[in-house]
Order: sequence, then C-alpha cells, then structure tokens
Amino acid sequence: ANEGGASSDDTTDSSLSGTLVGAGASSQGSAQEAWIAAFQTANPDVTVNYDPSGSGAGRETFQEGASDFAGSDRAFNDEEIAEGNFQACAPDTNIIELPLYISPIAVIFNLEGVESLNLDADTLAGIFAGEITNWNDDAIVSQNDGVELPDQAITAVHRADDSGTTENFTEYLGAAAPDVWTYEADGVWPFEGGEAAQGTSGVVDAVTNGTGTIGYADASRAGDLGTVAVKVGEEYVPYSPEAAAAIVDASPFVEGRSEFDLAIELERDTTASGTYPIVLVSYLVACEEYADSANVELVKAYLGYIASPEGQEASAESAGSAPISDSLRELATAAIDSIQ
Amino acid sequence: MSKRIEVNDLNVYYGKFRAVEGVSLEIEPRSVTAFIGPSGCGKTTFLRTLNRMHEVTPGASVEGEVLIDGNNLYGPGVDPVLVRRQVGMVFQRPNPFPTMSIRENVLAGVKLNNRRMSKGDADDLVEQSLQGANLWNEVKDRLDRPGSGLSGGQQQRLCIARTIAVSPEVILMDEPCSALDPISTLAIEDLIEELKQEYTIVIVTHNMQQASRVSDKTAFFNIAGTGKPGKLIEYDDTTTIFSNPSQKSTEDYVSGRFG
Amino acid sequence: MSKRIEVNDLNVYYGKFRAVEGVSLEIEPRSVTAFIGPSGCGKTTFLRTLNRMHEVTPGASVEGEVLIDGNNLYGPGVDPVLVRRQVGMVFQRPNPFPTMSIRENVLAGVKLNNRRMSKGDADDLVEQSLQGANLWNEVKDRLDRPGSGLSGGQQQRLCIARTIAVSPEVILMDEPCSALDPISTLAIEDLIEELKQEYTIVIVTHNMQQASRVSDKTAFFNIAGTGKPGKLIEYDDTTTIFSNPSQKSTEDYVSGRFG
Amino acid sequence: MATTTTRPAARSTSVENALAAAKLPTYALWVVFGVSFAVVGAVLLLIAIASEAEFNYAGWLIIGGLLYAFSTWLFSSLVEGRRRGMDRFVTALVIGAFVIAMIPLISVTWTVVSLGAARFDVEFFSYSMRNVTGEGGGALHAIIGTLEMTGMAALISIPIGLMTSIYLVEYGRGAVARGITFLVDVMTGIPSIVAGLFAYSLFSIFLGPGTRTGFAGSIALAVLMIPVVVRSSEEMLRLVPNELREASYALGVPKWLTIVKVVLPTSIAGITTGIMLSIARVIGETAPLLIAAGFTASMNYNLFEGRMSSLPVFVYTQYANQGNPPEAYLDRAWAGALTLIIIVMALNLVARLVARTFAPKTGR
Amino acid sequence: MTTTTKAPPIRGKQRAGDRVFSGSAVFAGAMILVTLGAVAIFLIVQSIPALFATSEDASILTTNFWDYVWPLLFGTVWAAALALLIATPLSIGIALFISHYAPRRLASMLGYIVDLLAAVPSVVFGLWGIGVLAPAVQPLYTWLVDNMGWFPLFAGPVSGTGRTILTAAVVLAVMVLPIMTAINREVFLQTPVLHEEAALALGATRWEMIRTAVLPFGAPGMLSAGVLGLGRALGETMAVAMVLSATGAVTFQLLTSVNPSTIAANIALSFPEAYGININVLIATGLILFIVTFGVNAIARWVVSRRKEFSGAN
Ligand SMILES: Nc1ncnc2c1ncn2[C@@H]1O[C@H](COP(=O)(O)OP(=O)(O)OP(=O)(O)O)[C@@H](O)[C@H]1O
Ligand SMILES: Nc1ncnc2c1ncn2[C@@H]1O[C@H](COP(=O)(O)OP(=O)(O)OP(=O)(O)O)[C@@H](O)[C@H]1O
Ligand SMILES: [Mg+2]
Ligand SMILES: [Mg+2]
Ligand SMILES: O=P([O-])([O-])[O-]
Repeated sequence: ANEGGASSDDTTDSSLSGTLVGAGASSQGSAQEAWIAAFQTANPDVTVNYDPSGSGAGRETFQEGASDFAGSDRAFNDEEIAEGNFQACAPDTNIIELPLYISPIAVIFNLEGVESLNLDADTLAGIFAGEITNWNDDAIVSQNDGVELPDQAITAVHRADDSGTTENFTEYLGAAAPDVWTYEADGVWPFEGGEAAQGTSGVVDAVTNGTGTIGYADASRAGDLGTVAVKVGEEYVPYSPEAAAAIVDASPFVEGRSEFDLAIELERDTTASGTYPIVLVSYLVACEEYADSANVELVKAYLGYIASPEGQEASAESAGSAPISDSLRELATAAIDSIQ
Repeated sequence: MSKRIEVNDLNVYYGKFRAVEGVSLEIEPRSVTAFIGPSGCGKTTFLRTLNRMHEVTPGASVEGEVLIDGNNLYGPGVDPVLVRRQVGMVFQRPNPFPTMSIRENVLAGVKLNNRRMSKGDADDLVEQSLQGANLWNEVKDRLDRPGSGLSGGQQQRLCIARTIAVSPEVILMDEPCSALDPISTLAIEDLIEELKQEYTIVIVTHNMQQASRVSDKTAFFNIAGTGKPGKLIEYDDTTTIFSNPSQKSTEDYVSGRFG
Repeated sequence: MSKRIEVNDLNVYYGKFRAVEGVSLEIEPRSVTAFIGPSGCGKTTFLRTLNRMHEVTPGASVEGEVLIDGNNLYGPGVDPVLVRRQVGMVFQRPNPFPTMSIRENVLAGVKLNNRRMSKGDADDLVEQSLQGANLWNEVKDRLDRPGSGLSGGQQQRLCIARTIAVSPEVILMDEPCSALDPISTLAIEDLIEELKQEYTIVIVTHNMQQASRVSDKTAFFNIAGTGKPGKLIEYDDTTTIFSNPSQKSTEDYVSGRFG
Repeated sequence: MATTTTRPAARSTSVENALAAAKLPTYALWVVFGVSFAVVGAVLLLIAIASEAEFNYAGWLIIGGLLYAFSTWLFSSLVEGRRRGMDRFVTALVIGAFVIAMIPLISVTWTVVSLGAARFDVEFFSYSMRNVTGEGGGALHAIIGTLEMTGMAALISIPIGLMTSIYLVEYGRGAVARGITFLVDVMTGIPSIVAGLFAYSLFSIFLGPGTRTGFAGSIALAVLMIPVVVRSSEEMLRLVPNELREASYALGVPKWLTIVKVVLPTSIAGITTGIMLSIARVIGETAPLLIAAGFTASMNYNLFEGRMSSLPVFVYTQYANQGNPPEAYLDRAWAGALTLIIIVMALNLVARLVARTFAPKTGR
Repeated sequence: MTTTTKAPPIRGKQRAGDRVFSGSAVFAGAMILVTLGAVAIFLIVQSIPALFATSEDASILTTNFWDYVWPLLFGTVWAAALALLIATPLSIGIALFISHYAPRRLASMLGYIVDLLAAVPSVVFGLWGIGVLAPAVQPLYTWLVDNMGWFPLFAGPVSGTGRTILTAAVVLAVMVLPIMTAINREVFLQTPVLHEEAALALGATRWEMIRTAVLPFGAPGMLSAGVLGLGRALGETMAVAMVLSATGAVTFQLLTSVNPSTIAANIALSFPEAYGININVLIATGLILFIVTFGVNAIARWVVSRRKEFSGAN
C-alpha cells in the first residue's frame, strides 16, 4: 500500500526525476534508508537505490563507474587516489569525500547490576586482546570505585564478519593503547580469540544473552545494556552524539588532498575534553565532475539533503548517528556545490 | 472372431536363463485350452509370449514363432500394441484400475487409446461387456462407484469385461481363480463356458479339477529341477490327459503323486 | 518333546470382522495334522492363533481357549514370547534373514536366549539342526554364505532348521511347499515324515494329495461366502476324510467339485 | 500393538500355567516412572534452592528419563529376566528419543508464534518496506518475491524432475539409469550455499558482475529442488503395481498412454505430496537467495530485472540490519518467520488434501 | 527368429507419442546431468583464480588459499559429525517409535508433526539458537567445564554465551532430524513382515525382533539417511553463521568461545563485504564443500554396494 506513492499528492514542487545508484558501507545502511525514504517522499519521481554491499565492494563499484556515489567506512587512501581511474568521473578530475555519517561505537557489556563502567584504553585493549580475563581484575576494579565487580570470566565478543565497526574499533585500540594492542587496524578481527558473532545484531544478542559478556557495536543498538565510559585525558567520557561529533571536529583533515576531499585523520588518542574517540566515520564519495552529467543534479540534491540539518536529524533518529557540526556542514556544502 | 494359434519351437528367456524350451503346439479357435504343471514350470511365462506381454519384463526375450491365423507375432515390424488388442489377457490377481469407476474400467481399453465414442455407444458397450462377463446384474446400479470396491470375484469378472470390451479374438487367463473363493470360482468357470462360444481361450490353472471341468484340451508342462527350463510334456484332449496319458510324468502329476 | 493341543470354541477376529468361528479340536502329540479348505476360509488365520502370531497383526483379537498340555495360551500372564519358543512356525514363503549367513540363520533363535554359547556347542547345534532339516550335506561347505543365496526349497529347509534349532514342541507350517518346485516339495514332505517322530506338526496345504500323503488327521475348513466367517466343517482321520467324509461339502471339496 | 480379549480360562485356573512368565504389573512401571521423576525433581530443586538458580526443567526431563529407563531395566531384569528387561529398556529409550525431539519443536513453534503475533497484522501483508524506517511497513514485497521465485523454481523443477523419474522407472535400464540415480544422489547433497554461488556465478558471467535477479534465485532453488522431486516421484511411481501397467498393455494401450493415463493418475497423490514437500524444502532457503537474488525494500514483480526480496531473506535482513527502534525490526522478522511457517504448513495441508482427493478410491 | 509369409495386419509404425514421450524423459534425465555439470564447471572456473591466489591478490587471505580453507574444512566436518552423532540415535529412536511402537493412528500424526520440523526455515533456527537454546544450555556448559574439564573435549574456559560448536551442532541436529527420521521411518516400515514374523515366531521380544529383522534390513537405508543428514549438516549456512562463535581456530574443544568456522557459514559471513578475488576465494571454498559432499555420497554408495549380497534387496 506504500508503493507507487508517486502521484499521491501534488504539493511537492520537485522537478527532479531519475534513478540514483549508490553502493557501499553497510554501516550507513539504516541511515541511507532514512535518507532515501525522506528524499523519495520529497521528490516522488526519484528513486535512490543504495546497496549496502560493504565498503570494499562500494569503493570498487564506484571505481568501475557502476554507481553514482559510494558509501565507505574509510576514505580512499593516497595510492588509490594517485592511481585515479574513476570511471564515473570526468578524466583528471578529483573525487570528493564527505564524512557525513558519524556514529559513536558503544562498548556494551552484560553484568548483573552494573550499568556503566569506566575503562581506559589499555584496559579495554587488554580485555579484547584476551589478557584481562576476569571482571574482578585489578585493572578494572581500580578504575571503578563503588562498583561491585563479580569474580566472573569475561567473554569478549567481536564481529565475525568483515566490518567497518571492527576497523574503527581496532584503529582506536591501536592508537590509544599501542603497547597492549599491537595489531593493525582491519575490518576482520585480527586474531583467533574471544567470541565472534555475526553482524551488529549478533554481537548485541551474544552480549545480551550471555553473562559476563562485553562487546562493541553501533551505539544506536546499545539499548538497555551497560556501556563503558572511555578515559580521554583525565576524564571518563560516555558515548554521546555530541562527544562523537566533537572528535571529528577536533581532528585534522588528511594532508595533501584536493580542496573538497574532506578525508579526516581521526585523532583517536586525543586528550581534548568532551570527545568520545571510538567513532565510526563513514564517507559519501562522489566525483567533482562527472563524465556523464545526467545525474549531477540528483547527486547534488541528494548529498545536499544528507548534509542538511534535516538529513542529519533523520539519520540521528533512525540510526542513532551524531549530526555533523555546522562548521563541517559549511565545508561539505561548498564541496557539494562544486559538483558538476 | 476367435483365431487359431500355432506355436513352433518356442524358447523363452529371462536374460540368459532359458525358462521355457522348445514348445510347439496348435490351439483351435473357439476352444478352451488348459495349461497345467507344477510351480515354476513356465506356464505363466509361456502364456505371456502369446500376446507379447513377455517382453514387458526387462531382459526377457523369445526365440521361435507364434502364428495367429498365420501371422507371426514375432515377425519384423509387428506392433506389440496391436497384437495385444487382438489377444487379451486376464491376470492371476484381479487388477481393476483403482482410479477409475466400474464404467471407466470397462471402457478403459477404448478410452485409453483416445478413441472417441458417443455416450450411447459407450453405454451399450459397457452393458454388453458386463453382460458378457456375467456381472451386469450385480453392478448396474453402481457403475460410477470405484471398481476396487467390488469383491475379489466381481473384480475378476470386471477384468474379464474390460478385456472383452476391446473385442479381442483370443483371451489368455493366468490362474484367474486362484485368489478367489469357491463361489466366485464357479461363477468364472461358468463364464468361461459361455465365452468359448465366441473366443479362443487359453487358461493356466494349478487346479486339475478345474482343468478337467472347463477345458477341451490340456497341455502339461514340467520342469526337471530348479534352474532347468520348463518343457511341454504332453498336449492332448483333456479327457485323454486325465484318464490315459501317454507319459509317465503326466500320470504322476494328474494323479497327485507330486506338485 | 511334542505336546497335545486342545482348542475350545475359538473365535478369531480382524478388528470387528470375525474370520474364524467356533473352532474346537484336539491334536495328538507326534502326529501330523493337515488343514485344508478353499482360499479365504481362515486356515492361516486359525493356524496363527496356535502360537499367538495372530496378535502381531494390528487390530487382531481372539476369543476362546487354546490349551497346550493343559496350559491356556491365552491365559492371564502368559508371555507370548514363551509360547512361540514352544510352538515354532514355518511360513508360506521361505524367509531366511537376508542379512545373515546360513550359520547365523540357524542360530538366530538360539542366540536370543543363550548369548554366550561356546563355538563348539554352536557348531554342534548348527550341524544337528541342518541334519534334522535334511540340508546339511548341501550347505556344509558354505555356512558363511548368505542364506538368501540358496534355492527356494533349500531356503525353506533352512527355515525349518532354524525353527527346530530352538527345540520347540510343536511346529506349525503354513503351505510350506506352495512356492516350491516338485523336487523340493518332495524333499520337504520326506522331512515332515521324519520330524513327526519328535514333534507335533500342523500343516496347512491347498494340495489335497499332499494332505493325504503326509498327514494322520485332516481338518476341513469352509466358508459360506465372502464376508462370512470360516468354520471347521469336519475333522477326522485323513483316510476317512478323503475316502468317506461325513459332510457333503467335504466330499465336494476333496473330490474337486470346487476350490 | 494388538489387543487380545481373553476369556477367563475356566479349566486352567486351578493348575499353574506353565506358559505364564513372571511379569511386572502395569502399575509397577508407572510407579517407577513417578518415583524416578520425583527423585530427580527433588534433587534438582534442592540444588536450585542451594545455588539460587532457576529450576532446571530440561535437566529434570532428561535425567529423570534416564533414571526411569535404567530402573525399569533393573527391575524388569530382576523380575522378568534379562531379555524382557532389555526390551523394556529399549522401549523407554525409544519413547525418550521421541520426547526429546519434541522439545525443540515445541520450543521453536512457541517462540515463533508468540513473538510473531505482534506484527501479524493487515499492514504487514499490504505494505512493503519502501520508504519505511522504524515502525510500520510490511513484507508484501518479500511474500510476492518468495511466491514468484519459488513458483518459478517449481515451474523449472517439476517437469524436469517428474520426467526424470519417469525415465528412471519406466524407461531407464542399466548403466545410464544407474548413472542418473547416482547424479541425483549427488545433487541431493549440493549444499544450498553452493547452489546460490552457482546461480550467482552463472549470471555474473553472462550479465556482468554483481547481477542479482529473482530469476537467479529461482535457478538456485531449482538446483536444490530437482533432486528432491526426482527422488520422491521415483518412489511413488515405483509403488504403482506392475499389474496395472500390464493390465493396460494387455488392453493394447501403448506405453506412453499407459504412463499418462494409468501410472500417473494412480500415483498422483504421492507425487503431489512429494512436490509440495520439495517446495517446502526450498521455500525456507536463505543463504542462496541472499547471494543470488539479493534484497530490496521495494516491490519488484519482475523476476528478470533487479533484486528481489524473499521471506527468509526479509527475516534475516530485518534481524541483521536493525534500525531504530530495534523492536520494530525484530517484530517484523518474527512475523515474517511466522508467515513463512504458515505458508509451508498450508502447503503441507494442501498436499494432504490433494493426496486424499486423488488417492485411488478403495470404496470401502 | 523366422519370418512369415503373409503380410500380417498386426504391423504398425513406431508410435509418435511413444517417441516424444520417451524422448522428453531422456531429455529430462540429461538436464540433470547438464545441471550438475554446469554447477561443477562454473564452480571450477570461478575457483581457478583463487586456488593460486595469495594474500597479495585477495585481502581475505593471510597466506594462501589452502591455509585459508583448511580450518574451515575442519570446522565443517567437525560440526557436521557432531550433529550427526546427536541426530542419528535420535532419529532412529523416533523412527522406531513411529514405525513399531506408537499406535497406528498416533503414529501417522506424529510423522506429520516431525515432517513439520523440516519446514521451519533455517533463519528461524538461527534466531532460536541465539535467543533460546544458547542461553538455556550455557549453565550446563559451565557445570561441565567446572566438573569435567579434565576431559579434553570439555576443557575451558567456558563460553559466557553458550554459542559454541556444540550448540551449533545441536541446532544442526534438530534441523537434519526430520529428514533423517522420515527416511529411517520409511525403511523401517518397509521391513518385510515375513522377516519380522520369522523373528517373532522364534520367540523374540519386540526389541530382539527389531535387532534381528528391522535394523539389519534397514541398515543401508539408515546409512543413506545418515548421508543425507550429513550432506545437509555440511551445507547448512545461516543457522551456523548466526549461532556459532566462529573465530577460525582449529580445535576439538566443545564448550569454549573459540571455535572453528564452517565453509558455508564463512561464505555467508564474508560474501556481503567481498569483492574482486575475494569472491573467487569464497566460491573456491564452496567448491571444496561440494567435493566433500560428493565424496561422502560416493563413499556411502560404495559401502552399501559392498554389502549388497547380504542386503534385503534380493
Ligand atoms: N521376471 C522373471 N525373471 C527371471 N526369472 C523368472 C521371472 N519370472 C519367472 N521366472 C522364472 O521362470 C521360471 C518359470 O516361471 P513361471 O512363473 O512361468 O512358472 P509357473 O509355471 O507360472 O509357476 P506358478 O504355478 O508358480 O505360477 C521359473 O524358474 C521362474 O523362477
Ligand atoms: N490382516 C488381515 N486383516 C483383515 N482381514 C484378514 C487379514 N488376513 C486375512 N483376513 C481375512 O480373513 C479371512 C481368512 O483369511 P486366511 O488368510 O486365514 O485364509 P486362508 O484359508 O489361509 O486362505 P489361503 O488359502 O488363501 O491362504 C479372509 O476373509 C481374509 O480376507
Ligand atoms: Mg504362474
Ligand atoms: Mg493362507
Ligand atoms: O557496519 P558494519 O560495516 O560494521 O557492518
């Protein structure tokens, strides 16, 4: 009954029409659903297809020119950019990368009677590396006065599948606790150990249904589970959209990129107060100049909507993401306007 | 109708195993011929070669000639389907088609061949065939009930009705009464008596009294031992076979010394 | 061994259908008793009540008494398993266990009770039983081959060997030769002659010559029509039944007037 | 198994019946049963109280059952002898196996029904997920997708499967038939995900990488379905008595007409049941459809163009990609699962009905 | 054969209907061959780039393809074997119950109920496994590890969620139970009454009758039921992916968080994010799985045929 609502009302004065194809990060999946729903409602003649096939696949599809834009949990790296060869874009033009989806990653746990814990990066890394194995370990107890921690084994749950969440989480561990966490940041869990679960839902279910469990997942899915406040500088910061947005603002852009390539070098080991460093930043990638101009208007309108306060609000509501700051929005809007 | 059958030096095989060896005999039209013999001597096997049902069995084959009114059944280019329309068969266990009503069962031979027939003609044929099989009075009120609802003896007569509905010239019967109770058996024996007015009938039976009651001529088959082929031992008028056989083993058999 | 059997007013049912009605008879030890009668008259059904095999059929039931040496088979607390050890059975179609060798087949029943039999004892028993069944010479070199590799007659004798290996007192045989060729049939008939020195034997047969050859006494069963129960018509010495029966229907039957 | 009405034996009551065996009275078994479970229940209850844990029902059932099996064996062996004891022991085990198998069934059914009821509403059956975030929406697109893809798979598999089984039963002899039987066996063993990969690869090669269509999904399902159809139809055709074929040949009916008009009608009931079961077997497949047909939030009626959702994939994606609020997604997932089970049950019922209507009439 | 003199009326042409019909039957049989061949060829073609790939070509690999597939293969076989270990006795028990113990009316109803289990889609088993089964068995696992941890299979540390290979095997067992039970039930029901009665007439109790007549007769059927169940268990995807904590280790321990993954589950986990050569790698693991199930089938056939002489079939 919700299909074919195109002609449902004439109040929209949109002149846009056509089909826009995007593919990439599954982390943005829910947000994209919300954006698409709102955008299609406002522009009834437009269909946007976003295929949450994964960041890697998204980048590849975009490079092959099979999609108009890509979603990716990381920006293209310098080699890839140097290599160029983006089929959808006009030759010798740049790509633009916009960090429009900022989502805090919550560290969730299930311990009877405990709703939140304070942990520093070393302790977190120790737990997930399998070095801290009991909840009453001194390292945990010493940071949590007044919390009664049981003598119980820790089951640390990680993602079994290739995931942007894992990549960002391990990047944080590597940057903030380099002595304990010696693995490279990667979407695939880097060693055999701990407990694995499929997808965000699997991790949440495993943590919820188990006892003495801890895991990491997109913050929107933390629900009633206990969450960890992470030590930044001298204070413990619980996750919040504002704190997550703050770390993005506090981080510099990657150097040596073109004007509208807003790739961010996240400062995971920041000590700036009020920032929450375990965030996933997912990019929307488009061309500065398209080889085929047919969809340029659509891309501009769609990305413009995503960057707009309404767009950010929509994803915050449906996917629990952190709305970008106004300063970042200014840069993003300028970049979108440059598309031709 | 009814035709003369002539068999010349017939060998019948199951794969490499020769089940029946060197049979030659002649069967007169409008007569009843009985095949008797101990179990496993090849009565059924031989009977089935008379309408090429034998070759339905995988690996089975035949050597020799079977002539029906001079036409060799096993000649080149002969269509077994046409043979079977002329030489009908009734089996040991009554086997009406379970998905069909009594009426449909009688018409099966006609309808299954996609022949078109007006309803009136069909009704006539059904009545005529069931009359012929002495079954009409018992079933005329329930022609649309399934055939499998009848008693064993009625089912067997239904199968006979089905066979005569395609108007064959010869009817082969393989122990048609062995699964029936005595009353049904008598009904069938009476029927055979009537049918021989029109058809050439060949019947296999393990019951010597039955053979002597219904048949004009009797063929005695025997087997030397397991794994040996069955042979036609003696073929003569029924009275001769039962009263004054020329072979010792025939006498032993009909006097009940074995089997 | 061998026991006296007494049956008092036995009714046998399949669900609600009464298959056999009001049978009373006495069977002497060390004798051969033959049951004859047309198909469907309840010979098999009645035979199977003599060792409580009847109740294996779902829905089947029995009313009345069967006494073996005075013990009622259907008395309270009677264990059918014990009954069947004392009253063995040989079936119409030979049924050696296909997954077992000849030797294992013979020992199948014995092994149930006496699992720790020494190899010597077992060998003795196998030889003795196979000797008893007149099969030893034919199979002694291939005791470890599957029983299903034997010919029909040999298989039937193997089943008899298997039955006598558990040393029953009575052996019931349901048309043991009807699937066999004449030579095998003769072998089994000879065997019955020998077995009766030791066992009480009851045999069902459709072959009246066989009944007159092997049995001391004969029981004739008949049935009034389909759906009616079978009844014991006459029970007497075999010679009397075949030469001078007291009932008209017995005479009709043994003279081959029907069936 | 059988009931035996026994008249009190007048004559033998005085004498000891030599055939009677020592026998445990029926109530003894019930006593053993009750005591076993009571004892285990008491012990577990004490443990539960001591450790402040919940009472362990599963443990009670299993340990109680084992204790019962063991004690009947013991008692019966002592009173009735070793053989009867063993018999009773096995009986207890066999019934136990059955009860154990019932536990997951009941648990699964209960879970699905109780959780699926929440969103089992009109909207669920009239909406797709297009433009829906959070609450609301429905699975119409997935239901249509499931029906279309399974229908197409059936359209491919039934003729091939049925004709193959006819070949095997009526025509095939020797090495070729044995070969096909073997291949069918092997095909039965194709893992469903492999079937999905196959369909995906096939379409990638011809239509470019990443092509996912409903038709590809149908192909994957057909690969899984064909062997099941062949197997079950073959079985059913073999059940048709040869007598009927011979009766038909003897009437001068050619072989193919015999097959069409006698053999098939006689076995149609069994064949239909088999086909329905084969559909039930593939309709719940998730992985191959996820790979070959992908998923979409929108209606797609076209098997040959674009991705197509199906119910299992819908259930999976609703579960895996939960948005906000997660309950809305989970409710939809369970409602989808319930719908799927109901569809399959309905198919089963239809199959039974068909079997009954077409079954050869015995008339008694 | 000899020829005749007269032209008989019983001569006819070869019937067109027969030719068309048998032709299409042969065609259908050939389609099976083509399909199976196509499956094999496509899998092989797609796999070739992966077989010689290294970590340079495919990000999913750490060294080469064989090192990648080996732990998966181990996990696949191990999980399926465990599942079969659980399901075989259960299915035989249920089948016997239905065929030889339960009253007839009840039996057919029970058969239907068990068949219904076959209809439950695997995702549902996955959801049930995570949400119901794993939490339910976790305390038992803790008890086993605490009290029987000396036994290598039960060595700790115990999983805090119960999502271990044993749980996955239980879910698999429940999933293959209906199909195995159905087959076992059929073969048990087909035991010739002749043989059952032969055993009973020798004075066998019900169990002894089953042991001497039913089980030996049903052995080949039970083997094919097992093989079919094994095939299903080897190839089951979603339920395993959802239930199992698959970390990729090669270990026999049943109750810890660290478990081997299975080929099918791994494909499901990795396929969504896979691109380029990674897809070929995953398809190649599928090929390996196909070969394994093929092998299992072939071995089972061989075993059955070796015992043919003693089987009930002749
Ligand atoms: N389909 C078959 N394949 C192989 N051998 C067969 C087949 N049918 C019968 N035989 C063998 O052919 C021989 C003759 O069998 P046939 O059935 O013709 O005997 P019969 O005289 O009709 O016996 P009965 O009185 O028992 O019906 C027997 O040795 C039998 O074993
Ligand atoms: N399992 C059964 N269920 C119901 N009725 C049966 C069953 N077995 C036999 N009957 C019926 O019981 C009656 C007696 O059958 P029974 O088999 O005892 O006859 P019989 O004298 O042994 O015949 P035959 O000579 O053909 O072996 C018949 O009417 C038969 O239809
Ligand atoms: Mg015959
Ligand atoms: Mg009988
Ligand atoms: O959003 P994910 O990439 O972690 O699935």
